[in-house]
Amino acid sequence: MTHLLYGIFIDPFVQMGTAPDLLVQTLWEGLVSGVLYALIALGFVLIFKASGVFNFAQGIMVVFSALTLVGLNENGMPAYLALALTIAVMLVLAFAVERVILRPLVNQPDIILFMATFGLTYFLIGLGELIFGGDPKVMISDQLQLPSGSYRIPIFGGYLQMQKIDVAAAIIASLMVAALAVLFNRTRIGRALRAVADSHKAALSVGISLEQIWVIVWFAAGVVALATGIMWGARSNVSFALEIIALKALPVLILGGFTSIPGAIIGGMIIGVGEKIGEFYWGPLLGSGIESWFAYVIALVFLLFRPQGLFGERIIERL
Amino acid sequence: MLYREVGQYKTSYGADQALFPILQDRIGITVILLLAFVGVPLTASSFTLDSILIPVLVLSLAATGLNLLTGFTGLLSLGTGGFMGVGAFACYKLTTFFPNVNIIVLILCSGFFAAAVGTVFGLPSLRIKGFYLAVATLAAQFFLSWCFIRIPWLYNYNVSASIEVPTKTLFGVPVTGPTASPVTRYLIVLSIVALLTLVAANLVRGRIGRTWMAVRDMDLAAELIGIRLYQTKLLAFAVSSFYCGVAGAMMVFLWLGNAESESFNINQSFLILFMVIIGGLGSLLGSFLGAALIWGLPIVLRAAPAFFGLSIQSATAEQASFVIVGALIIFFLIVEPHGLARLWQIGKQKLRVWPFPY
Amino acid sequence: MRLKKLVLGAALAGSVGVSVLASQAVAQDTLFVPLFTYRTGPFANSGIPIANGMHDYFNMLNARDGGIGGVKVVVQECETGYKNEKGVECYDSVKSKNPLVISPYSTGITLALIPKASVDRIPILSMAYGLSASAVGADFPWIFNPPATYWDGMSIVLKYIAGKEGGFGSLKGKKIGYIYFDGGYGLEPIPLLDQFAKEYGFSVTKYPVPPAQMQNQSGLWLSVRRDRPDWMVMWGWGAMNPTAVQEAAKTGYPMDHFIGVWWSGSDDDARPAGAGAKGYLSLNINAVGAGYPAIGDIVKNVIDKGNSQTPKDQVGENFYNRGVMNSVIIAEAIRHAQRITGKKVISSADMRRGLETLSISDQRWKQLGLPGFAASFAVTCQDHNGHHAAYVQQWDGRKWVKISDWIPPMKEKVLPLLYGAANDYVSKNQPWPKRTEVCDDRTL
Amino acid sequence: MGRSVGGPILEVEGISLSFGGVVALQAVSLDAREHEIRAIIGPNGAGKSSLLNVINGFYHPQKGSVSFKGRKRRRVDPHEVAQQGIARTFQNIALFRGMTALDNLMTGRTLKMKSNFLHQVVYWGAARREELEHRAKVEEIIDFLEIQHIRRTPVGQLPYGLQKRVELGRALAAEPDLLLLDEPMAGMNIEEKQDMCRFILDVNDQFGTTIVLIEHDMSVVMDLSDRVAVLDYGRKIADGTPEEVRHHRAVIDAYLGVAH
Repeated sequence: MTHLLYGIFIDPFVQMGTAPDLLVQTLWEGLVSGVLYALIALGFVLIFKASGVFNFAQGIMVVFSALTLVGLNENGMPAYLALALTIAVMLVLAFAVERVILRPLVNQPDIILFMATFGLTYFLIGLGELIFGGDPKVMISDQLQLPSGSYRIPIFGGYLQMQKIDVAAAIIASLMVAALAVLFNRTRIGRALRAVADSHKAALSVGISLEQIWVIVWFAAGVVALATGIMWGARSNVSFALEIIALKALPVLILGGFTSIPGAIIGGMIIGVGEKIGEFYWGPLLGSGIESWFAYVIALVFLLFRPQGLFGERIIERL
Repeated sequence: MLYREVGQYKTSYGADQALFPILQDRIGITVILLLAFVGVPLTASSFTLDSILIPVLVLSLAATGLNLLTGFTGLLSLGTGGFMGVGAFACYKLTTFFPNVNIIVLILCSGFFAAAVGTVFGLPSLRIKGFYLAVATLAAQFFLSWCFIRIPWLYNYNVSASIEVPTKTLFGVPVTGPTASPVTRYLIVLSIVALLTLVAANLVRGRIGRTWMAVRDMDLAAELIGIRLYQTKLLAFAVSSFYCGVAGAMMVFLWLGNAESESFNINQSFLILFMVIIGGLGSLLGSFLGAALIWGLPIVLRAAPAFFGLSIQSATAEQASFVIVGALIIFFLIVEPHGLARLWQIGKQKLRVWPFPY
Repeated sequence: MRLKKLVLGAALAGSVGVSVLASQAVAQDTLFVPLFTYRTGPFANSGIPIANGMHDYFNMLNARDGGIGGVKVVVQECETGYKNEKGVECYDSVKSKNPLVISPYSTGITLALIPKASVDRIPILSMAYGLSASAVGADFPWIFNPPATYWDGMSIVLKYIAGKEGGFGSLKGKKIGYIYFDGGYGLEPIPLLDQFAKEYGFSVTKYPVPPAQMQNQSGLWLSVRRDRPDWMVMWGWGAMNPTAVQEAAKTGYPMDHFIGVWWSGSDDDARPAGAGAKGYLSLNINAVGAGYPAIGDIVKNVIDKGNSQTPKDQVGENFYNRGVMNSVIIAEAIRHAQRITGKKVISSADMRRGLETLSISDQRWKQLGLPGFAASFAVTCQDHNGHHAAYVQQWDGRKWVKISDWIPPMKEKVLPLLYGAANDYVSKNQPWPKRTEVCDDRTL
Repeated sequence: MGRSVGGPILEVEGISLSFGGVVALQAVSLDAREHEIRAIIGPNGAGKSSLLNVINGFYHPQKGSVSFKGRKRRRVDPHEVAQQGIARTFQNIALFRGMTALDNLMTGRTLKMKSNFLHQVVYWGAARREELEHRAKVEEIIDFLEIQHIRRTPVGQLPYGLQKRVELGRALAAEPDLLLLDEPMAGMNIEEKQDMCRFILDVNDQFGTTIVLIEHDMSVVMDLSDRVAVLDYGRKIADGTPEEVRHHRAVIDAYLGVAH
């Protein structure tokens, strides 16, 4: 018993104190995976904000876009051309989704649209495997001039190992967030998006075509997915197993709220760091592998105290 | 003109509130039950039983469970797989503790363990709604499947970390384990499913069902009418999880004969959710139709090429079936967002006025 | 409205379709060998080359020799996606068509099928995977898992490590990390590992990888960096393998102290890590490379004729050859059965006898056009595994290189565990069918 | 009117309610006597609905108390209030849209149903008997409100006027002692209004139910109600018989919007 208590309340902090370099490393790893979760969550948020659709397919869009990129390159297309073409593919996908799924299902209850994106998920899984085969692909990091190798920074007598690709991921993520922030707050489209977010009727009355908005957000989400796919693909490789990890974006959404871009980012950080710290310092107590559910429990506990998330709008019930 | 209730007058509220007020429906259900209990066992091949009928029935029960929660009470849950797992492992432990108790009793009892766990994970529903709740139930899903592997006691410390179904007999006839004939297992599954479906039907047409639906349609108004939200929601979670638990137990003991943590992973939860929504939220019939479609479709698709004499790589067929299932889900949602059950209603409506268009 | 009619129609058609299912019979004068494969899903990277190897070898036999003993081999793949339900469904769909032997290619599916097959009297060949205990022929007459069990594998790994450290004596105080797929497959070796740890005084740290975390191991490898194990042993599969190798490379773990079981040694496992993977070790039970006459025949008769899904450059890769080996064992067992029974078209019962008397000498490997392809091996009525040797290979950055001799397992340690486990299994699954099948005289 | 107005059944004393900074009600007191029809009027945002929400426990006031049938209460949950015999309808209809009119009314009787879970499961014996009894009661109300023809229609598909009627039915199904009606005639045409008036009077007459109603249509209020209370900016500015109120200075100001 005392041993357990020690393991829970004392030992981890002793470890943090005695090996601060590992603590820093853990935080760094947490931040990096947090960034990737955040990127996936960002895709969710964009679409949810503008079309109220809980897009379950975001995860598979990550895999699909990355597969397309690598697949095109494998068939002898220069990397950057492939990249451009993949972006084009995501645009086509956005149009298709708007045309085939959203438009016929407009004004349906959320859960129906949610299910529709499930259908989309199945469809993309099948299509991806049909075209590119089920075998995992190696991300074409070099052709894309993504940095490889790592920085090794001595700290606290130990060292901090930073993969260059992870640093790149962090930078690219922040750039994308910045870009999206500008898109949302500075441009006409952005105002339109927010109008739609507030109320579809309002948007229409301002004379904005919903269809355009949807295409735009789905395209944006597609690009975000591509970026995520490239980053994660470069860390391990591009395979359909990635799709499962995409679920980790859900607790991020809970923390950040479904409609807040900064929420997605900060939520991602909290989840990423939280689960890494949890696994690293408390995992061994429970026989490890708690990373698979720890994030959800963090989110769950958090929910009980703040049902609307970090930045989500306050819910006021009225009659 | 065959199918119509004209001329069938209800002389008492009792008659009016019967499960099947219309004569043709009563006849229909009788025929179906006769076929299921007598016709099928006599004719069906072991493949049809083992790979189509038993799975569809088991999954239908799970879908019914989820439907009670999501369709009738309006609480979206993604933890179905986990709750099925609880039922399965509970049943396994029960068989080791009470080796001599009738296995069917144990299967039903294991539902209560699932109900208990489900209620605990239902507690957040008191504070949160909609997708937030859905994600919260994911915590249940992942935590449970982690428990199923990390707590060896649950699988009696088998090195394989999986549960093997022992052979249990009933009146000398083996009903579980490899020696049990598909027909026996099918009949037991069918009986349990039929029984529990009747129970579900009774619940949803009575007071409890109405309070559930009231909470679903407008929880605040329900509260002002005097319905206790907390109790109602938790009851829904308990009953729903009970059904899922029994389904899980049957899945292992009467269908697969073996299971490990992965058998109850997140995809299981999603699969059941498909069935409920494609079948029709808030419709018991829908749960069955949905299960039949979602489970049957890939099998048909896999068999189709060979049936038409084409030779297609099994992998390709699998991938194609993914594409088609995905497309069909979208297609169905567009054609009839209220699911197959509504289509059935429409079909009946047509039948009612047949041969006239209106 | 029209749409809705259409849908009603479709639903109807579907239900009709189902009824015509299990009606695809297999011609009677053939040898029916179903292959459970997975070219889809998160384990496809391991599944595809194996499936290709298995398939191509049989096609080659049909094309080159017109089958086995003059009888065509009918190969039918069934896609399991590594899912247990799918595996069971595949089994149900083939069991009525007199399949000679089932190769589940998944420990989970194998576990699900062991009881069924023992009742349906269909042999199961789980080549170096599945339930180690099923090697006990007295209890599992229908299950075969040559050439070595996971426990043999673990003992070989430890033997190799001990060799590098200067004998088992010097393992004392060493720290060995065990990273494994968090499922039956990865959990199985643990009893043996713990036992050795007790005996030789080294410590074991376990790093389970949950299926959902296969590609998210950075946290785990941080722990490795903290715990500084002297050796890392891996029981990985699917997408877990390449990720582990990459993370190990990132953490700067000495790759020549990181050794995987024979299922963690695919070319696709090492390749993604690029130069970082250089030095990574893994066990192997079959030779790599395309430089064998038989494989030449495959290329000539199957691949060049376009009757294969295999990209030519993947012929001879480790898992491709693994698949070939699987088919060779089946083919040889069929020949044995044909010889014992004198029949050309054999039944699954005959096949079981064939498997039980199976032995492939170095001489025979040579005759098969695969000299030195695998250790000479034999299974017996009592021992359905044989506990044969494996060797250690190393990734040189481009391909696998054999760096050790064939290392025999420590049978004396493995067997007690094995019989214990078999008894445990049988006692937990009472009533377990008693063996009635008689043992054939090998000299036939 | 041939009914005897009794002593006060509902007493609201010094209720103050505010959300964050926004003050909704300020020291509002009013009472309702048994069998009387009590109206609350006032411009939009005067706090009428908030007052009803306080009375049936949906909002919890910072100050003041509500006593019903002599039982004083400070903070209660809505379902307790319902148990004490207070039912209500809502400004913007709060029916269970997915359920049929019949089921909506049956739901209104939830509190009166006692059969336990097991009986429900078998739907036999107690549960079944109960269902039928209550069905009979509900049918009475259905006849009373003349909505037989829409029994089996999901209320979501009903026109506005009928929905209002079903909602009244749901409230009546609970056989309340006090009935709170929040703008029962909003958005109705003349005929519908006349029907609704008739129903309200009959309810009050036949069942002797006390009624507190919020209404904008002055003529309706003046005809129906025994006493009228006037709210403005969360304060009660007048209270009395329709006659008194009609000539009350502050009321006229409030409605003509004279600056205070």
